[in-house]
Amino acid sequence: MSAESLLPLITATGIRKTFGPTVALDNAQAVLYPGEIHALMGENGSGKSTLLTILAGAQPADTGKITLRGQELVGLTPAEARRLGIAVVSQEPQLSSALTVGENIFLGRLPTTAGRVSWREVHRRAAEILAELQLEIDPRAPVSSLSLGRRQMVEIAKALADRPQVLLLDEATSSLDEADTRTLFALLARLRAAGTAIAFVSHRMTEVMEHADRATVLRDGQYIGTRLLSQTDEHVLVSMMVGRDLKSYWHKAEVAQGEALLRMVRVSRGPLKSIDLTVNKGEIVGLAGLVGSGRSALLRTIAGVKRMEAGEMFVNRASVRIQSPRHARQLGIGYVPEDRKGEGLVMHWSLYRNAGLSRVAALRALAPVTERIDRAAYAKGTEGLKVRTSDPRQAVSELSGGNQQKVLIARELAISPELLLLDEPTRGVDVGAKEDIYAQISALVQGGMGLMIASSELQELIGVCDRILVLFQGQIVADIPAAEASEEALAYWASGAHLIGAA
Amino acid sequence: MMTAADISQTSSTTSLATILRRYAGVGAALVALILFLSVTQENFLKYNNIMNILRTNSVMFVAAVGLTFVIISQGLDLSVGSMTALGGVFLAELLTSGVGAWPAIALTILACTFLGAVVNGGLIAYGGFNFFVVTLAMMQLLRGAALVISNGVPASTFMWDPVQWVGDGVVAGLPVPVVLAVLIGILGYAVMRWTRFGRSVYAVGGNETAARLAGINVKQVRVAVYGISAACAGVSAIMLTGRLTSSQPVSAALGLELSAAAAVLLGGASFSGGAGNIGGTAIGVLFLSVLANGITLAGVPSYWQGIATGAVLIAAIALDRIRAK
Amino acid sequence: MMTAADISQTSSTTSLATILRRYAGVGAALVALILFLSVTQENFLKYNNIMNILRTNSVMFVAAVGLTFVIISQGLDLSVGSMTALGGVFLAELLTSGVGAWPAIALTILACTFLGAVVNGGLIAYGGFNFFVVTLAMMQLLRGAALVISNGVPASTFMWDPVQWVGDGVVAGLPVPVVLAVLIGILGYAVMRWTRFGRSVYAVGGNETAARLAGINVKQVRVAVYGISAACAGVSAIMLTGRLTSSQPVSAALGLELSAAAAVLLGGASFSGGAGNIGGTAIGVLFLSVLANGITLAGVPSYWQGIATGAVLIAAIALDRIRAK
Amino acid sequence: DEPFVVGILGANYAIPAARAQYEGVAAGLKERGIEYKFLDAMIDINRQVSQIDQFVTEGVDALVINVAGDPNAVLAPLKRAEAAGIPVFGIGGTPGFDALLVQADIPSAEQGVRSGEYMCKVTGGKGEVAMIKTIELPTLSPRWDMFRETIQKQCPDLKIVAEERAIPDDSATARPIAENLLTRFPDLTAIWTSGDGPALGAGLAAKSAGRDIIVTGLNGEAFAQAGIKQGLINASWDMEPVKVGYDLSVWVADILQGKVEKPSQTVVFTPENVPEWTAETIDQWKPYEERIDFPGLQ
Ligand SMILES: Nc1ncnc2c1ncn2[C@@H]1O[C@H](COP(=O)(O)OP(=O)(O)OP(=O)(O)O)[C@@H](O)[C@H]1O
Ligand SMILES: Nc1ncnc2c1ncn2[C@@H]1O[C@H](COP(=O)(O)OP(=O)(O)OP(=O)(O)O)[C@@H](O)[C@H]1O
Ligand SMILES: [Mg+2]
Ligand SMILES: [Mg+2]
Repeated sequence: MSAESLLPLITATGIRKTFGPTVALDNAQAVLYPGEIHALMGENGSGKSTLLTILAGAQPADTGKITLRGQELVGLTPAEARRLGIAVVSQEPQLSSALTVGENIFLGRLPTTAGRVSWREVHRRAAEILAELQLEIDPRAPVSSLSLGRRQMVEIAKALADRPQVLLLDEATSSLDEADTRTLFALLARLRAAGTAIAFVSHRMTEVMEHADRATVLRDGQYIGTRLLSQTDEHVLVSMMVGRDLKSYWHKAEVAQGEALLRMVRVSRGPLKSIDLTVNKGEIVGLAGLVGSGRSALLRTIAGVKRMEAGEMFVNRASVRIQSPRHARQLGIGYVPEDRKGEGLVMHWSLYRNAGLSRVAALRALAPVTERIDRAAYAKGTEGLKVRTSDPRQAVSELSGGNQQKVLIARELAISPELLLLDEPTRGVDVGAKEDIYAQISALVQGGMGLMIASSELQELIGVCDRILVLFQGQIVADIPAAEASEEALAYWASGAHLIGAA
Repeated sequence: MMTAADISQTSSTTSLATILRRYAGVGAALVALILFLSVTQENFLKYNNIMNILRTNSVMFVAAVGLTFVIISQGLDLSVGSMTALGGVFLAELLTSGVGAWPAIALTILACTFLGAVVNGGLIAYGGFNFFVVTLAMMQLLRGAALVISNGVPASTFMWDPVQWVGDGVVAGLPVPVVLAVLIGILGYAVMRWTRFGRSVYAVGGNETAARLAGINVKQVRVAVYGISAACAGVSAIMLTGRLTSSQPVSAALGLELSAAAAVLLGGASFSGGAGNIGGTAIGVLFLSVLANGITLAGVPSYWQGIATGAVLIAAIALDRIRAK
Repeated sequence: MMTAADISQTSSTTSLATILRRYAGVGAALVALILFLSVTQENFLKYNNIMNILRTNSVMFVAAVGLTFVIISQGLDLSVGSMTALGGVFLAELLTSGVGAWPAIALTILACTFLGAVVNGGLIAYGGFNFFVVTLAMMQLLRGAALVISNGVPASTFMWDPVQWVGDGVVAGLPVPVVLAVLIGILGYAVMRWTRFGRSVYAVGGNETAARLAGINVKQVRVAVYGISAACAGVSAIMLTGRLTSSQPVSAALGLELSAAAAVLLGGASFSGGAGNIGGTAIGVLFLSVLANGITLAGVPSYWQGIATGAVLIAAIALDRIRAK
Repeated sequence: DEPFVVGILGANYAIPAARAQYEGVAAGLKERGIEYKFLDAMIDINRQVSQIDQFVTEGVDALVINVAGDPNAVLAPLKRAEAAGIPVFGIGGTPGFDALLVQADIPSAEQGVRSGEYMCKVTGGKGEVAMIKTIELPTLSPRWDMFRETIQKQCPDLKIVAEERAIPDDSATARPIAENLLTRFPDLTAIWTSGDGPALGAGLAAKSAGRDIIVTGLNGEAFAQAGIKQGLINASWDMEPVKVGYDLSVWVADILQGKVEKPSQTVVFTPENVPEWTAETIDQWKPYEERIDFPGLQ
C-alpha cells in the first residue's frame, strides 16, 4: 500500500503544548492517512498522550494546526471531535464505574426513540460491539464488577461504538492479554481495510512491528521522524526514540538462590483454587495467564488485601495468616498493584510524598515524619529508574503514565522488601525504562530479595524470570523454568489447551 | 447502599423480585416500621392519619426530588430550605402587590429556578467554586433576603384560593400536595431514567472526565441540576405557603436541606455520585415520615424524639449494610 | 482552593513567599476585610474588640480543628454542634452531682471522645456506613440526649471556678479560651504535618485504597479522626459552658457544624479529601469571625446580616479562584 | 362515663417558660379529673399543623394550643377542629381564628412598661441604652415596643442607641452582640434584653469588658436568679407562666364540665402585677417547676 498516493485524513502539525514550566510538545506532528495503522512511539513523557488528546479535542494546543480532510479544525471540543468521527481510547480507562457497560459504551449519545432512551437498543447494540471484540461481558453488568483488563476492552468498545473515521488508541493493549490483543488487532485490520485511519501508542515493540504500517517517533515532545515499517527495523526505531542503541531489554543476573522465602500450600480464596508454590530468596517467579486467570488475585492474597480462606502460608519458614496489607508489610512483603491510579498513587501528592508513603506507613502512629523521609525514600527508590520530572515536588498526576509507574515501583523499592510482588509492573513503561527497571531489579535480587511478577507480556516473563507459573482458572497448571519456556508453551497452558488434549 | 447493579436493571427485566432486591435495605426497614406501627398504634392505619403523613411530607419529598439530581451529579445543595423560605416570601409579596395568584405562582417558581441555576449552578459550574461553600453561603444569603423582604413578618396568603388549593386542597378525594408530589416524583423518575439529560447527570456524577470526553456538556448539566433543585424548592415553597396559609420568613423549611439529603442518601444515593434514583428517594422520605409520625403517635416525649430518630436512622442503614453483604 | 503543589512544599523552602502563595486566596480576602474595617470602623482595631473577636470564636476554632482532620480524611462530622451541647450538659451534671471541677472536665472530654470514636468512627470505619447519614443521625441523637439528661433546663456552672477559668479566664493578660485555642491549633498543625498519623489522614483522604495497600490501617485512622473531632467538640463544650456560666441543652452550638465546616473549606480543604491544613482552617475561622464582627460593628441591621455574610463568603471564594488561575 | 381528654399542643417544651405553661395547664386539668395528651411542635409550625390534625383524628374533647410560629399557618387545621366540634383554647392568640374560646396571654406589655419605668429610675433618666430583641413575634413584640414607648414618654433623655436582635434569644448569641455594643458605644449606660438568657450573656460581656452597665432581663427564669446573684443582671420581671397555664386550665375544665357557659366572644386574660426580681427580692424567687406540682408531660 502506498499511503502517500492518498490525501491525509487527519494532520496535526507544528503542535506546541506547555504545562507551566513543562514543555510537553514542541513542534510535534502526526499525519494519518485513511486505511493505515500508524504507531506513535516515544519514551515515557515524550508527549504521545498529549498529542492524541489534542487530536481528540480533549485539550487545546498552544499553537499548531489540525486539519481533517484538508479542513482546518479550530477550537476542537470532545463533542465536536466525536461528531467528526474522531474517537480516542484514553491511556487510563475513563468509565463511570457505577453505570453499566452498555451505558458507558454509549455515554453521551444514548440511542433514543421519541426522546426516550431505548435501553433495549442500548444493550442490543452494546452486545454487538462486545461480540465484535469477542468479549463475553453482559452489557447490563456494572463496570465496577470488571477487572482492569476488561475495563480496557470496554473503553475500546466505547471508541468503536460510532464507527469512527479516525481511531486513536493510547496504550490500549497495556492491560490486555495476548488473546485480547490478537482480537483487537484483527479488528483493527478490518477497520483499516474499510478505510479508517488508526493511530496507536504502544511500548511493545513486537506489536508495533507486526501490526503497524508506519511509525512516528517523538522525543522530548519533538517530532523525530516517520518511517515505513516495512523498510525499518526495530533497532532504528529504538535509537530514534532513545537517542542511542539498546542491545537487550532484559537483564538477567545469575543469582545463587537461597532458602525458601514464601511457601503456599493448598491455598484457596475466591477465584483461587489450591495454590501450591514456593519462592526462594534471590529468585524471580513469573505469573502468566489470561485475563481473569487469577494472577492478580494470587498477588492480592499474598499482599494481605484479601485473606486466604484455606490452606497454609509460610514466610521465612514461619506459618502465617496474613490479615491485612499492613501485616504483609510487617512481614517484609512489598506490593505494586496493577491499577496505579486507583490503587497505587495518591494522584495529587508530590513525587516525594508518594515515594515515601510505604516507608511512612511502616512507622508507629505518632512517629515523627518530615520531608526528609520522603526525599530519602525517593532518592533510594528511584535510583537507576530515571523518572522524568521537572521537579519532584510536582504532583504525580502531572507525570506521564510510564513515569507514574516508576514512582510507584520506587515507593516499594524504598522499603527494601524481602519479597516484592509486582502486578503488571511495566504496563505503559517504555523500552528504555523497562531496561532501567529490570536492571534495578536484578541488582536487588542479587541482594537476596525474592520477586513475583505477574505480566501479560510473555516475552518479558521469559526474559526476566527464573521460573514461570502459568495460571488457568485460578489454578497453577504449569511450572516452567524460564530457560525452557517459549511463548507457545506458555500460551498453550494459559489457554487451557491441555484440557482439550486430555479429553 | 444501592449497588450499581441495582440501578442498571432495565425496565424490561424489572420484576417484583428486582424491585424488592433493589430497595430491600431501607425498603425492608420501612415495611418493618409500618408493620410494627400497624400492630401497636390503632390510629396509624386510619385513612386520615395516612393522608396526614403524606400531606405533611409532600414538601420534603418535592425538595428531595430536586436534591436527588444534585446528589447524583456529585454535588449538594444546602440552600434548599432557605430557597423555600424565600420562595414563600416572594410569593406573598407578589400576591399582596396585586399579581394574580397563578401568575404569582409561576413567577415564584421561575425566580427560584433562575436563582438556583444562575447563582448556585453558575458559580459551581463556570466559576469552579466548591459546592458546599457556595450553597452554604446561599443558605445564609437567601434566608437573609427572605427576612429583609418580609421584614421578618409572616404574610397571610389565605385569601388566594389557588395557593391554598396547591397547599391544602383536595382533588378526587386526595390532597392536592400529595397528588402534586407524586406527579413530580414520576416526572423526575422518568427524566432520570429515560432521557439523555437524566443519564448525563449520572455520567457527570460517576466520572466527570469520562462525561466530558464523551461530549457531554458538564457545565450545562451542573447548571441544570442546581436549577432543578431550586425549581423543586420553589414548588415546595408554594405548597408550604398554601399549607400554612402564610409565608414564614424565619422558620419555614429550617433544616429542610438536611432532612431531604438524609432521605436521598437513605434511598441509596451516595456522595460519590453516579448512583441513586427517585424511587429510592421516595422510600427514604416515606421512611423518615412514617418514623416521625410513629414517634408522635406512640407518645414518645419530644425530648426522646431526637434520640429515637437518630437510633432508627442508624438501624435503617445498618439493615441496608446487612442486605448488601 | 489549595492546589496539590501547595501541600507538597517542603518545610525547608517555606519562606514568606510560599506562605503568602499558599494562603493567598482567603488570606487575601481576610487582609482586605481587615484593612477595610480598620479604615471604616474606628472601634475595629481596639484591643478589646480584637480580644472579643478571638474570645467569641475560640469555640468555633477548636471545633474546626477537629473537623479539619475529618474533612481531610474525606469525611464530615455533622454531630459536632450536638456533641458540644451534650458535653456541656454532661459537665453540668457531673458538677452538680459533686464531681470535682477538673475531674469533671477531663471526664467530659473523655466521654465525648469515646462517643465520637466508637459510635461515629466505629459505624463509619467498621460498619462501612455513610458518614453523612451516621453523623446526621448522631446530630439528632446527641441533641436529644442533651435534652433528656438536662430535662431541657440550663444548669448554672458559675460556682465552679476551673470551668469559668477555661471559658472566660485570663492568663498573662490573654483570655484563657484564646490561649487554649491557639495551643490546640498548634498541636493539631504539628500532628497533621509532622507525624505518621497526620500523614496517614492525608493518605486516606487522598486515595483510600492506595493508603490501605501501602500498609495504613484505614479503619483505625477513620476511628481516630472522628474521635479527635469529638474530643475537640468536648473541649469546645467546656469553653462554651464556662463562657456562658451555664450549659444550654436547647440552643448551645446550634449550627456549629456548618460554620466550622465552612471555615475548614474556606481554609483550603476540600470534600474530595487529602488536602487542607490547620493553618488554612485558622484563616477560615478568622475570616468568618472578623466578618461577623464587622457586620455588627458597622451596624448592619440584623436582617441584612445573612445577606452580607453570604455575599462576602462568595466573594472570598471567588478571590480564591482568581488566585488559583 | 369516659373522662374528657384534652389535647395540648406545645410550641417548644424544651424552653423552661413554655414548659411551665403547659405543665400548669396539665396540673389544673389533673386536679379536675380531666385527662390530657401532649404533643410538642419543637417550633416547627409544619409539624404543628399535622399534630392538630392528629388530635382531630383521635377525637379529643378540647384543644389547648400554643402556636409554634405564625398563627395564619394553623388556621386551616383549627377550622377543621372547629368543624369537628372541638372547642379550642389558646396560650397566646390565634389571630384569624375567631372561634377561640379563651386566650391566656403572657404579660409582655406589662413587662415592657415596667422594665422601661425601672430603666428610667435607675439611670436617672439620662444616658444611652441599647436593646437586644429577638425575632418579631406577636406575643413578644409588646415587650420591646412598650419599653421603647415608656422610655420615650417618661425619660426622653435616655437615648436608645441601638436595637439588635439575638436569634435564638440565648446567652451564647447575645454575648458577642453585647460585646460589640460595648465596643461601639463607649458611653453605654444600660442594656435591655428581651429575656434572661440574653441578659446573662450581656452581663458577662459587660463584666469581662470591665464596664459598669445596667442589664435587665425578662421572665424570671433560672438565668435571672443566677445572673442577679452574680451581679450580672440588675432586674427581671416575671412572666408567671405557671399561673398563665393554670388559670387557663380552670376555664377549660369549667367549660367542659358545664360549669360555665361557652363564651360567645374570645375571653382574653393576662396575669397582672408580676413580681419584680432584683438583688433585694431574689431570695423569694422559686424555679417554675417548684411553683406547682408539675405532672410531667414528658
Ligand atoms: N496535566 C499536566 N500537567 C503538567 N504536566 C503534564 C500534564 N500532562 C502531561 N504533562 C507532561 O507532559 C509531558 C508529556 O506527557 P505525555 O503524557 O504526553 O507522555 P507520553 O508520551 O504519553 O508518556 P507515557 O508513555 O509515559 O504515557 C510529560 O513531561 C508530562 O509530565
Ligand atoms: N473488581 C472485581 N470484581 C469482581 N470480580 C473480579 C474483580 N476483579 C477480578 N475479578 C474476578 O476475579 C478473578 C481473578 O481476577 P484477577 O484480576 O486475579 O485476574 P488476572 O489474571 O490478574 O487478570 P487481569 O489481567 O485482568 O488483572 C476473575 O474471575 C475476575 O473476573
Ligand atoms: Mg501516555
Ligand atoms: Mg491482573
